Amino acid sequence: MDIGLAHYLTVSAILLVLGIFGIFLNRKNVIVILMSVELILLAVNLNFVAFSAFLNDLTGQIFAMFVLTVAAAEAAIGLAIVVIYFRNRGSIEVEDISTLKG
Amino acid sequence: MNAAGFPLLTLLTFLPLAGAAIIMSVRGTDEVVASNARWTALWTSLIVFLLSLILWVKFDRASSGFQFEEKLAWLPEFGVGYHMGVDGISVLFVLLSTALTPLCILASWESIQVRVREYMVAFLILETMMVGMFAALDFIVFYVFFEAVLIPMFLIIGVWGGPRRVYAAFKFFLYTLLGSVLMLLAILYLWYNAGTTDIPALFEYAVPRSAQTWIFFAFLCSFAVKVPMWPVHTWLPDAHVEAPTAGSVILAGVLLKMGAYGFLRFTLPLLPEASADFAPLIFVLSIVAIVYTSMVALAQEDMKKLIAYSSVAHMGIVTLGIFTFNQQGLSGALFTMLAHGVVSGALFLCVGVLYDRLHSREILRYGGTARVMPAYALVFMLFTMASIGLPGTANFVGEFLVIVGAWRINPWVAFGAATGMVLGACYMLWLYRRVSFGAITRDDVRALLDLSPREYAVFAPLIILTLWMGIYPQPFLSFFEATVAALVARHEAALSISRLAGM
Amino acid sequence: MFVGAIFFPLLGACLSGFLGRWLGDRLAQWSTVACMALAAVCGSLAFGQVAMGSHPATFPLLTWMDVGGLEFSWALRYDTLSVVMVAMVTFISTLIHLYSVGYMSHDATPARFFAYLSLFTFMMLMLVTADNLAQLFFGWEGVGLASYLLIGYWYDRESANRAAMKAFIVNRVGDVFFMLGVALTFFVFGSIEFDTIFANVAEHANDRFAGLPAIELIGVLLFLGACGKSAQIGLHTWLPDAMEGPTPVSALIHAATMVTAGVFLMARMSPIMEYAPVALQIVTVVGATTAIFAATIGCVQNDIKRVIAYSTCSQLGYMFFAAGVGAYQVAIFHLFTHAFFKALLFLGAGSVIHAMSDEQDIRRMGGIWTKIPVTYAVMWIGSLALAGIPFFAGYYSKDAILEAAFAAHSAVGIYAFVCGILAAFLTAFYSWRLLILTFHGKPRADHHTMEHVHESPAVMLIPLLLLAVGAVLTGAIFAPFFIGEHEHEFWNGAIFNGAHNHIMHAMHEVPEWVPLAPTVVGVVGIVLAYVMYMFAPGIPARLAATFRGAYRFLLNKWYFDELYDMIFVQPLRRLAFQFWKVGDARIIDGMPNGAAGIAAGVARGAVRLQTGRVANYAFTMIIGLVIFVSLFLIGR
Amino acid sequence: MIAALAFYFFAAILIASAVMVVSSRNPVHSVLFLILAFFNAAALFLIAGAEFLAMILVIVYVGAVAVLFLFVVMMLDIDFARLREGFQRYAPVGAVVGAILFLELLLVLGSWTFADQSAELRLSPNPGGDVTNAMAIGRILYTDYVYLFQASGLILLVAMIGAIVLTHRKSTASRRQNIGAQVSRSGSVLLEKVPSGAGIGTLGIRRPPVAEVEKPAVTHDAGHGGHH
Amino acid sequence: MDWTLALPELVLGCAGLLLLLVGVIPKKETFFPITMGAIGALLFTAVLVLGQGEGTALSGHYVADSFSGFMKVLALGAAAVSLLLSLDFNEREGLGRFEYPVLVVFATLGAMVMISANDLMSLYIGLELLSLPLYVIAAFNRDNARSAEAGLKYFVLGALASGLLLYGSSLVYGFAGTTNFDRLADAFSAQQGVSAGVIVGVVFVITGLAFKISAVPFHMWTPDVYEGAPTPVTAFFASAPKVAAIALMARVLLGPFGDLIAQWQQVILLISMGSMILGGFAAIGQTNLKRLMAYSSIGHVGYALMGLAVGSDIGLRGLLVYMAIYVFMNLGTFAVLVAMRRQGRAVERIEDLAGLGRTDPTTAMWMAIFMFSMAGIPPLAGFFGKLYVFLAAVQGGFWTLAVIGVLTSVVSAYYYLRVVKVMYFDQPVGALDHAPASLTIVMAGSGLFTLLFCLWPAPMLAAAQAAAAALLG
Repeated sequence: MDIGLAHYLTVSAILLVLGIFGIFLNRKNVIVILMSVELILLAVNLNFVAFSAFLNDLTGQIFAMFVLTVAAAEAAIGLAIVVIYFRNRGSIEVEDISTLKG
Repeated sequence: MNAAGFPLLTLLTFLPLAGAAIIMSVRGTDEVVASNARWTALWTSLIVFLLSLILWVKFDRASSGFQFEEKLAWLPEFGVGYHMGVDGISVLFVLLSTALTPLCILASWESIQVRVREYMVAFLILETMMVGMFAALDFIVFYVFFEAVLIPMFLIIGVWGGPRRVYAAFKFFLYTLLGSVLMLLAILYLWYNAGTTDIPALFEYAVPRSAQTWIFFAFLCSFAVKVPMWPVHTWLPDAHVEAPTAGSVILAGVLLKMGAYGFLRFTLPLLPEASADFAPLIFVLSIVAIVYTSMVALAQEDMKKLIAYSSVAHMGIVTLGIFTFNQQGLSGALFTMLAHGVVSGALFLCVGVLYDRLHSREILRYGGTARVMPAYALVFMLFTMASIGLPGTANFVGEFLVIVGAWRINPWVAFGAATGMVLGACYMLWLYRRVSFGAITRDDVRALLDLSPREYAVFAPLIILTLWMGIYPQPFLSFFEATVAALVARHEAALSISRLAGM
Repeated sequence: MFVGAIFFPLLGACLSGFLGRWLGDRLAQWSTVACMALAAVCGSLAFGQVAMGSHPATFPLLTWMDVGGLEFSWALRYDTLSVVMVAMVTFISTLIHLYSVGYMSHDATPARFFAYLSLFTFMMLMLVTADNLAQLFFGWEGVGLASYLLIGYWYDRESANRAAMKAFIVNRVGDVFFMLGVALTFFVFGSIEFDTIFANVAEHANDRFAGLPAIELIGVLLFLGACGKSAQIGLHTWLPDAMEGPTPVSALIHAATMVTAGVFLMARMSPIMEYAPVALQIVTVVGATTAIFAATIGCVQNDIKRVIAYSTCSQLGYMFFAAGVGAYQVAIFHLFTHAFFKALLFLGAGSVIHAMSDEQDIRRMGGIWTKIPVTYAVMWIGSLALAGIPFFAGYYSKDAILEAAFAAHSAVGIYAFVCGILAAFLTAFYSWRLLILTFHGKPRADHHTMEHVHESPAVMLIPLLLLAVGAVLTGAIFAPFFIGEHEHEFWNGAIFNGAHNHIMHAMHEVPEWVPLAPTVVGVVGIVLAYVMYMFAPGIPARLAATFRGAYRFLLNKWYFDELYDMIFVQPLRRLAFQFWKVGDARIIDGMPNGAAGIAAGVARGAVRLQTGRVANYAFTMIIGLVIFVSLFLIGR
Repeated sequence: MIAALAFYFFAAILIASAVMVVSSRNPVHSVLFLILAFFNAAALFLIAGAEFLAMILVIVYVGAVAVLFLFVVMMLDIDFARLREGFQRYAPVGAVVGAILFLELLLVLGSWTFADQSAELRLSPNPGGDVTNAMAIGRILYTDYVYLFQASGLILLVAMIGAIVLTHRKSTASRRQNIGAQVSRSGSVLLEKVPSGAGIGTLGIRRPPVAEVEKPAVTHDAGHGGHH
Repeated sequence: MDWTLALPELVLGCAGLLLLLVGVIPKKETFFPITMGAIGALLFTAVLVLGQGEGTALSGHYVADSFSGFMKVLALGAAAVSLLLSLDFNEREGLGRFEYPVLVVFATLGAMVMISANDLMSLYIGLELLSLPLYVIAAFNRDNARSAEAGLKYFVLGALASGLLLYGSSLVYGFAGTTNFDRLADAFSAQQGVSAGVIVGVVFVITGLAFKISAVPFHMWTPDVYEGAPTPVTAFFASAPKVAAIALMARVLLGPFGDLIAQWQQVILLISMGSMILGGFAAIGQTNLKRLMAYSSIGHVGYALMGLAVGSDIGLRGLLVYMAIYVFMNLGTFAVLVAMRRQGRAVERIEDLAGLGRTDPTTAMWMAIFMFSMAGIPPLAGFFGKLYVFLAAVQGGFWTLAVIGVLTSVVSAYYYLRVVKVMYFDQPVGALDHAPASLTIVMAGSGLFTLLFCLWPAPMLAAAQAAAAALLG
C-alpha cells in the first residue's frame, strides 16, 4: 500500500481536532491552550505540505513557512501577554481568567 | 417655479431650524438665555406662520394636483429626490402645524422654567419635522421626517415631562418606531419595484395584487400606531399624561394626524384593492376604538388621560371616515383631523392652565373652578362642547360628514360612529362637571386666578378657529374638495379595473 | 326684521355674557331684555307678514357645507310653521326675561343667567327657522347645550349638575338617532334641504333600505330623535330632574320651547311622515302612552315644579299623538296654547316658590292664597287652561286633539283617544290637587317662612298677567286660523297632509259626545280633587296605604331611573373600569410590557452565555463552526 | 513500503504525543510532548518531500518556540499539584463536537481529487529535477513572495516590539527626590513638653500637623475599577 | 516596477519603521510627537491611496482597485482618529509610550495589506500583521489586570480563529490547487461542481474573518476585550480592523468565491441574523458603556453583513456605506467615552453620564446624535446606512432577514435611548471633566458628519457604488 494524501489529511485532521479539544477542555493552564494552538498550526502545516507534495506545487510549502514564521511571532506575543497577566493576577489558571464577563 | 415664486415649502420647513440655530448660539446667564430663547422661538414660529399664510392665499383650490412643488436632485441614481409640494390633503396640515407651534411656544412661556433654550430648540426642530413631513412628496423624504419627529418629541416628553416621563417617552418612541420600521420595508419594496420613491410617480405604479396585502399590513403597522388605532393606542395616554402641556398639544394636534395622513396619502392611492379588502377590519377597529376608549375615558381620574382617550376615540372616527372611500367620509375624516387638532389641542391647553396653577391633573383635585375662573370656565366649556361635537363647532362638521359617509357604506358602521356622540358627551361633561362645577372645597382652588392676558392670546385664535370651522367650514372644505374627489375617482377606477381583471 | 328676530337674542346673549362684567348686572339684564323685546316685535311683525299675509320666504345667509353633493347653507326659512314658533318663542321668552329680572334679583350672577336665556332663545329660533336638517340639528343641539347650562345654572349644587348632565346625555341619545336619520335622508334623497326633500318624497316613497322601507325608517329615526328632546316615554327621565334649574328656565325650556322641538320636527317633516304610516302609528302609540304615563305620575308628586313638569310631559304626549294621527296643525296649535298656559303655571309656581323662600314641596305649603292673591289667580287660570275647561286656551287645542284621535278611526287612534280622555281626567285632578295643597288648608310651612310670604314684585307679575291673558284668549282667537276655517290659507302649505289624510276635515265631524267628554272628565277630576284634598284630607293617605304597591310605583316614576341605572349606567361604569384596568392596563399594555419583559429576559440569557471563560468562548466558536459545516454538508 | 511504515510510525507517535500535550497534568510535560510532536511532524514533512520545512520546524520551532514555552512555563512558578477538576465536565460534549468535526473533515477530505485545470492554476510548480527543495523555495521566496516576506518581517518586528513593550520594565523602583515638595512642606514637628504621668486620657491624642497629602500624579487602574 | 502600485503600503511601512527609530533614540518622552507623526503618516498614506492606480501587483499578491481605495481610506482615517483619541487618554493613564502609535501604524498597515489582499497568503499575513499589534495594545495597560485579561482572551481566541482560518486556507489550496484569488475565481467559474473541501475550507475562512468582525457566534471575545482594553484601544478595535476584516470578507466571498454564493450565503445569513439578534438583546442590561458598545458593534456588524448576504451590487454598496457611516458614528461615540472623566478618573458606566445634558450640553448633544444615529433614526446618518442594507435585503427578497433586521433595530433602539435618557432625563450626579480639544474636535467632526450626511449623501454613495462595481466587476 502506498501512502496517499488521505493519510496525511487524516493525521492533520486528528491533530486539528486534538488542538481544538485541548483548547476548550483545558481547565488548568493557559499555556496549554497556546500549545493546543500550536497543534492546530501543526495540523495546518501538515496539510499544506501534503497538498504541496501531491499538487507538486511549492506554494503550499511557502505558505507553511509563513505560517511557521507568524506562529513564532504569535507565540512570543502570547507568552508575553501570559507573563503580564501572571504578574497581575499571580495565576494563569484558565478558570481564573473570567473577571470580565456578562 | 411654484405659485409662491420662491421655494416656500422649503423655507417653511427649514426656517425653524434657523431659529433653533440662533437660539443655540445665545450665550449669557440663564435668565437672559431663557428670555431670548422664548422670544426668538416665538418670532421664528410667527414668521413661519405668516409665511405659511401664503399657502392659504395662493393655493389653487380648484386643482386636485400638487402645488408649490419644488424638486431637487438628492439621490438621482436611486430615483430619490428632494421633492416638496402640497395638495388639498396636506396643505391644511402644514398650516395647522405652523399655527399650533407659536401657540405652543406661548403656552410654554411660563410653565417651562428649566432648560428653556433646549425646549425651544426642540420645539422648532419639531416644527421643521412636522411641516416637512406634510410637505414631502418623496416617500423617503417623508419617512425621514416622519421618523425624525420622534427625536424632539422623545426629548420633550422625557426632559420636561411628569413623574413617569421615562416610561412614557420610551413607550412612545419604541411603539411608534416599531410600527414605522415595518413600513420602511414596504417603502423599500415599492422603491425597488417602482424604481422611484417620488410620490406622484409612485401613484402611476400599480402595486401587484399579491403584494398589496403585505404592504397594507406594513403601512397599517406604522400608521395605526401613529393614529393611534385600537389596540395599539396605549402609548398615547401615557405620552399625553407625561408630556408638558405644549407637547401634548402638538402630539394631539399634529402628530396623531400623521398616521391618518399616511393612510390618505399612501394607503388609499397605492393599495386600492387591499384598502377595500381590509376596510371592514378598519371599521371594526375604529368602532371598537370609539366605543372602547370612550368608555375607558369615562373611568379616568386624570384630566389629560381622559382627553387622550377621547383623542383615540376621535381618531377612530377619522380612520372610519377614511375607509369609507366616499367624498363625505374622506372630507369628514380630513375635517375631523383638523378640528381635532384645534380642539383637543385647546383642551390640553385648558388642562395646562389648571396644571400651571396647582400642578395637578387629578380631576378630583379641582371642582368649582367656574366660580373663581369664569372666563376659563367659558373657554373650557366651549372646547368641551366642541369635543362633544356640538353643531356650530369644528368637530361637528367632520363627524357629521363621516357619519353621512359611513351610512353609505353600512348603517351599522354609522351607528357605531354615532354612539361616540353619546359616550363623548358622557365623559366630557363628567370631566367638566367635576372640574368646573360643584362647590369649592379647597382653599387653593378658591385662590385660583383667572386667565392671564397671555393665556387669552393663546386661546383666542383657537376659539376663533373652532367657531369658524364650525359655522363656516366651507373655506376649509374647499381646500380638499377637488383633491378628495380625485382621490375617490382614482380609487373607484382602480377597483373597477381590478374587478374587471378578476372576472 | 326676519333676521333680527333671530339674531337679537344672540346679540343679547353676547352683550350679557361677554360684557356683563363691564356693563354691570342691571345694565346687562335690561339690555338683554331689550334685545328680546326687539326680537319679539320682529317676530310678531314676521308673524303678521308670513302667517297672516301668506308670504313665506327663505333668507340664505352662508354656505355651510358643500361636500360631494352634500350641500346646504345657513338659511332662515320663514313659513307659517316657523313663524308661528318664532312669534311664540320670542314673545314668551321676552316675558320670561322680564320675569327673571325680578326672580333672579337676589342671584349672584344674573348676567350669566340672562346670557344663557338669550342664547337658548337664539338656538330655539335657529331650530325653528332651519332650512335643512343640519341647521335644525344645530338648533336642536344648541337648545340642548343651553338647557344644560340653564339646568346646571346653580352649579354649586350637586343635584343641579347631575340633572344638567342627565338632560344633555339623554338628549344626546335621541340625537344619535336624529343624526342617523339625517344620514339616511341624505342617502335616500341626496340632500338634506327641506325643499329638495319635500319635492322628492313621492318619487322615493317606495325606496327600500336594507330591506326596510326607507321613508318609514327615516320617520322612525327622526321620531326617536324627537323623543329625546320632547321627553317621550323612555327618554323622558331628564325632564323632571331638569326642574333643578331656576324656575324661569323651567318655564321657558320645559314648557314653551325646547321640549316642543320634537313636535315641531314632526310637523316640519310632515311630508315625510305622511308617507310613513307605520312610523306615524308608532308616534301615536308612544305619544298616547306618554300622556297617560306622565299623568299618573303627576298625581302623586309632591314637588310643585315636578308636578307641572309631568303635566308638560303628558301634554307633549297629546301633541305627539295628534301628530301621529296626522293632525299636525292641531299638534302645533296645542303647542302654541300650551306654551302660554304652561309658562304661566311655571312662572306662577316660581312666584309661589319665591314667596315661600325657595320651598318647593307642596306638603309644606298651604294657606297662603290670601297672601298672594295675584299668583293664586293666575295659577287658577293656568290650571283651568291646562284642564281644558271650556273657553280657556287649552280647551280648544286639547279638544281638537281628542277629536282628531277619535276621528282617525284607527286602532291606534282609539287607543290614543282613550288614553287622552283618561289623561285629561288625571290632569284636572292633579292640577287641583296642586292648587289646593299649595294655597288652601292650614299652613304647613314653618312660622318663619310664613311670616315672609309676600306677593311678587311688579316685574314678575306683569308677565304673569300677560301670560294669563294669553292662556285665556289664545285658544279662542287663533283656533280658526290653526285648525278652523282659515286653516288652509293660514298654513299655506307649511304643513303637508297626504292625499289620503282627511283628518283636518274629519275631526270636525265627530259625534257630539266627543268634544264634551274632556270637559266632563275634567270637571270630574276637579271635583274629585276637591273631595280628596279639601273636604276629606284623610282619603289620599288611606288610598296610598291601601294601594301601597301602586303608590310606590307611581311615586318612583315607574322605576324608570332605577331601571336605567341598572341596565345602562352601572354596567357601563363597571365595564368602563374593567376596560381600563383589565383591557388597557393588563391586556393591551401587557403586550408591549410583556415584550419588554421578554426582551429583558432574553438579554439576561444572552448575557449569561458570556461567562467570561475563554474555554466557553472557544467552545462556542467551535460549535458555530461545526454547525455551519454540518449545515453545508447536510444541505448540499 | 518503508516509507509507509515510517509514516505510520511517526504519525502514531505524533498523535500520541499530541494527545499527551492536551491531557498531561504537568505543563512541563506538555511542552516536552509538544517538542516530540514537532519532531515527528518534521519526519512526516520529510516523507512528503519538504526537507527545508522539516528543518525549519525543528530549528525554529523546537529550538526557539518550544523552548520559549518551556521557559515561560518554568518561569511562572505554578502550582501543578491541583487536579483539573473541570476536565470531565465538558469532556463528553466536547468529545461529541470533536468527533462530529472529525467525521465531517474525513468525509470531505476523502473526496480529494486533482482539480481539473490544476496544472494551469498552479502558481509556483515544483521545478523538480535537480533543484533541491531548499533551492526551489529560495528562488521564489525572495522574488515572487518578497511582498509577503517583508510583511512577515514586519510581523516579527511587531512581535518583538510587543513582547518588549509588554514585559520590559524601566526600573522605576527607586524614588527620586522631589525637591519642590520638600521645600514647600508646610507642617513642622512641634516639640512639646508632656507632663509626666499624664496619659492619653488627660491629654488626648496628640498628632503632628497633617501635611497635605499629595495625590499620585498617575492613577493606574483607575478607570477600570468600576465593574465589580 | 509594479511595486509602485503598493506605494501607500510601502510608505506607511517605512513611516512606521522611522517612527520607531525616532521614538527609540531620544531619552525623553516621545509619545506626543510620535503620535502626531503617526497621524500624519496615516493621513498622508490616505492621500496616497486616493491617488493610487488600479491593478494587481507583486506577483498577484496585491490588488488595488476602487474597493480597496474606499476601504483603505476609511481604515486609515479611522486609525488616525483613534490615535487622536488616545493622545490625552494615554498620557493621563500612564500609557504614553511611543510604541503605541507605532503599533497602531503597523496594525493599520496590516489592515491595508488585508484590504489589498489578492491571495490567501497575503490575506493571512495581513490578518496577522493586524492582529499581533492588536493583541499587544489590548494588553497595553499592562499593570491593569483587566487590560491583561482582555489581551489574553483576545489573543487565545484570536490564535484559535487564525488557526481555523489557516486550516480553511489549506483546504481551499488543496482542493483548488491555488491560493491566488483570480485563479481561484477562474477555477470555480469553470468547474461544474465544486468539491466539498473547498466549501468547508470557505466555511473555515469565514470563521476566521467573522471572528475579527465579531460576528455571532464568533463574537464572544468582543464584550470582554472592549471592556478590558483601554478606551482608545477599544475605539481602534471597533473601527479600522472591522473595516479591514469586512472588506476582506467581502473581497474573498464575492471575488474568488463569488460563484459559490449559493453555498456560503446560508452561513452569512445565519451569522448576520445571529449578530443582529444578539446585538439587539444582549446590550439591554449592560451598565458599562464600553460593553454596551461592544454589543452594539456586534449588532451593527449583523446589519452590515446583511448587505453581504444578499451578494448583489446593491448589497455590497449598502455594506460599504454602512461601514463608512458606522465608523464615523463609532469614533464619535468613543470620543465621548474617552472624554468621560470625573475628577481625573476615567469612568465608563452609563450612570456616569447622568445629567450630562445639563452639565455639558455640547458633549451630550453629540452623544445623543450618535446614539440616535446608531439606533437608525432619520435624518441622521445611521438611518441611511440601514436604509441601504435593508434596500438590498428587500431587493434580494430576503424578507426574513429584513424583518429580523428592523425588529432588532427597534430592540436596540431601546438601549441607545437609555443612554440618551440617562444624559437628559436623569439628575446630574456631578459634572464630568472638561473634554480636551482633541476629543472635542473628533466629536464635533463625526457629529457634524452624522447630522449632515443626509444633505449631501451623493459623493459617498458614488464612491461606494464605484467600489462595489470594482469588486463585482
